Amino acid sequence: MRIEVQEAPFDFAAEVARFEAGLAGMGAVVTFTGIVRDHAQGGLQVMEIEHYPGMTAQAIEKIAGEALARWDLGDVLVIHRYGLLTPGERIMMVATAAPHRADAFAAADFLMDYLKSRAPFWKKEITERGADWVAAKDADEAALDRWT
Amino acid sequence: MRIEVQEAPFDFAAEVARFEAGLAGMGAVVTFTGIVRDHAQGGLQVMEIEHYPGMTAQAIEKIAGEALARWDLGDVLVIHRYGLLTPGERIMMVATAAPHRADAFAAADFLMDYLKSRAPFWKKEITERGADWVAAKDADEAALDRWT
Amino acid sequence: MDVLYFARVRERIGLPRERVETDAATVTDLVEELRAREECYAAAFADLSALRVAVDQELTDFDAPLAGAREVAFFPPMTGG
Amino acid sequence: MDVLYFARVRERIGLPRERVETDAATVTDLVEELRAREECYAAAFADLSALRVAVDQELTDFDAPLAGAREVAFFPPMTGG
Repeated sequence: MRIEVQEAPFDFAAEVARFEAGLAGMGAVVTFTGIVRDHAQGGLQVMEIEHYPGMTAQAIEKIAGEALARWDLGDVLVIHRYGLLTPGERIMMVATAAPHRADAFAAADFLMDYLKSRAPFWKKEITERGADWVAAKDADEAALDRWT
Repeated sequence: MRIEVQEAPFDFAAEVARFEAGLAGMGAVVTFTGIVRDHAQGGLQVMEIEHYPGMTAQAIEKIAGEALARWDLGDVLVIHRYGLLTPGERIMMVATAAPHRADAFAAADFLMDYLKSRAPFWKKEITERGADWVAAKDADEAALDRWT
Repeated sequence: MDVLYFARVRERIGLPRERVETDAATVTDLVEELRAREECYAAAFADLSALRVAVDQELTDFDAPLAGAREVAFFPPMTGG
Repeated sequence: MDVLYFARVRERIGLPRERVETDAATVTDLVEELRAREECYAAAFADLSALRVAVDQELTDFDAPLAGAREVAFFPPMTGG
């Protein structure tokens, strides 16, 4: 398991190469990448991500540990940025490796659902019209029911 | 949509970079990579993948087209190799991009289930003890029921 | 029409494709003609539940009509991905 | 104990953390004390259903006891990923 919470951008290709280099006997690797998206209304200039430094890494470790306990996985990687990001930049990534594809998919999906609603990050969007916090979606909270 | 059926290895990092370069307004990218796995019994020397040249690309296009029709996707990429591969080599990859993560995950999962059982590839394992075709699994056929 | 064989079916029959002159109305009729040819065909087509068929490069089933078909392919369940 | 505020809660209260001397037995008791302080606290804690709480950096609920707690954090529902 590797967890990185960082302000700096990360190199997706290099991270995946490093992740795969540590694997043996895994038939399936799933990655998820979250990208700062400009919304339909347009005008997003910057996304500011706040987090809870003392808690973030351990909260993610707990989520990743649960994934490792629930599925037959070879390894898990989570990288999540904070600070100021511009549209098109990568916010975060998850990678899972497993002998079989169903485990790799389920674990990545699970990690994303929990990171979305249980890791202490808050997103603020700065547009031409001002700044506002991104509201948590009921659908994201409801998605957690899939895993209980 | 981009579909490649090829004997040559592919550069995962370069393919993902090219895929992402063509995107706009997508918040989520999911990739799946299938890797030749040495089995618990060990001794896999070579995996030989046979395919049906006239049919393969169009069968995959049909599957990818169905994914594009079912989910809100920005783009889909499928690369699948044939010929001789050694343990640790990448067999194939799928990438999906969507505004929202649920669509990207579902589409990648769907593509893998259909590529597994509906794209005309056959795998043969060559070990120290001889060569044998990989048997299709009932579980892979049953997985298709999730999508109907 | 052209009849193609893949994977274990190809190995059992001993060739990847052949030209077959037939009036078979359906895939099942064609299979019956092939089975009657030689032992290796009978063995290859012994268990149709373990076979798949494509007509003109589209997956179909053994009831499919062959009128106008140019290419029929037989193979085991696929193992892609 | 240290009380931390994040995101909109931090903005409403106007500071990211403060030292609070309290005998509050539970998170809810602490919230009542904070609400009684100033208008900005009352506003920040007006709707607890829109807030989350962590005690010593573990997510918990408002019934949680505070005995021995060193750090309590209040924040809106998280929006990671």
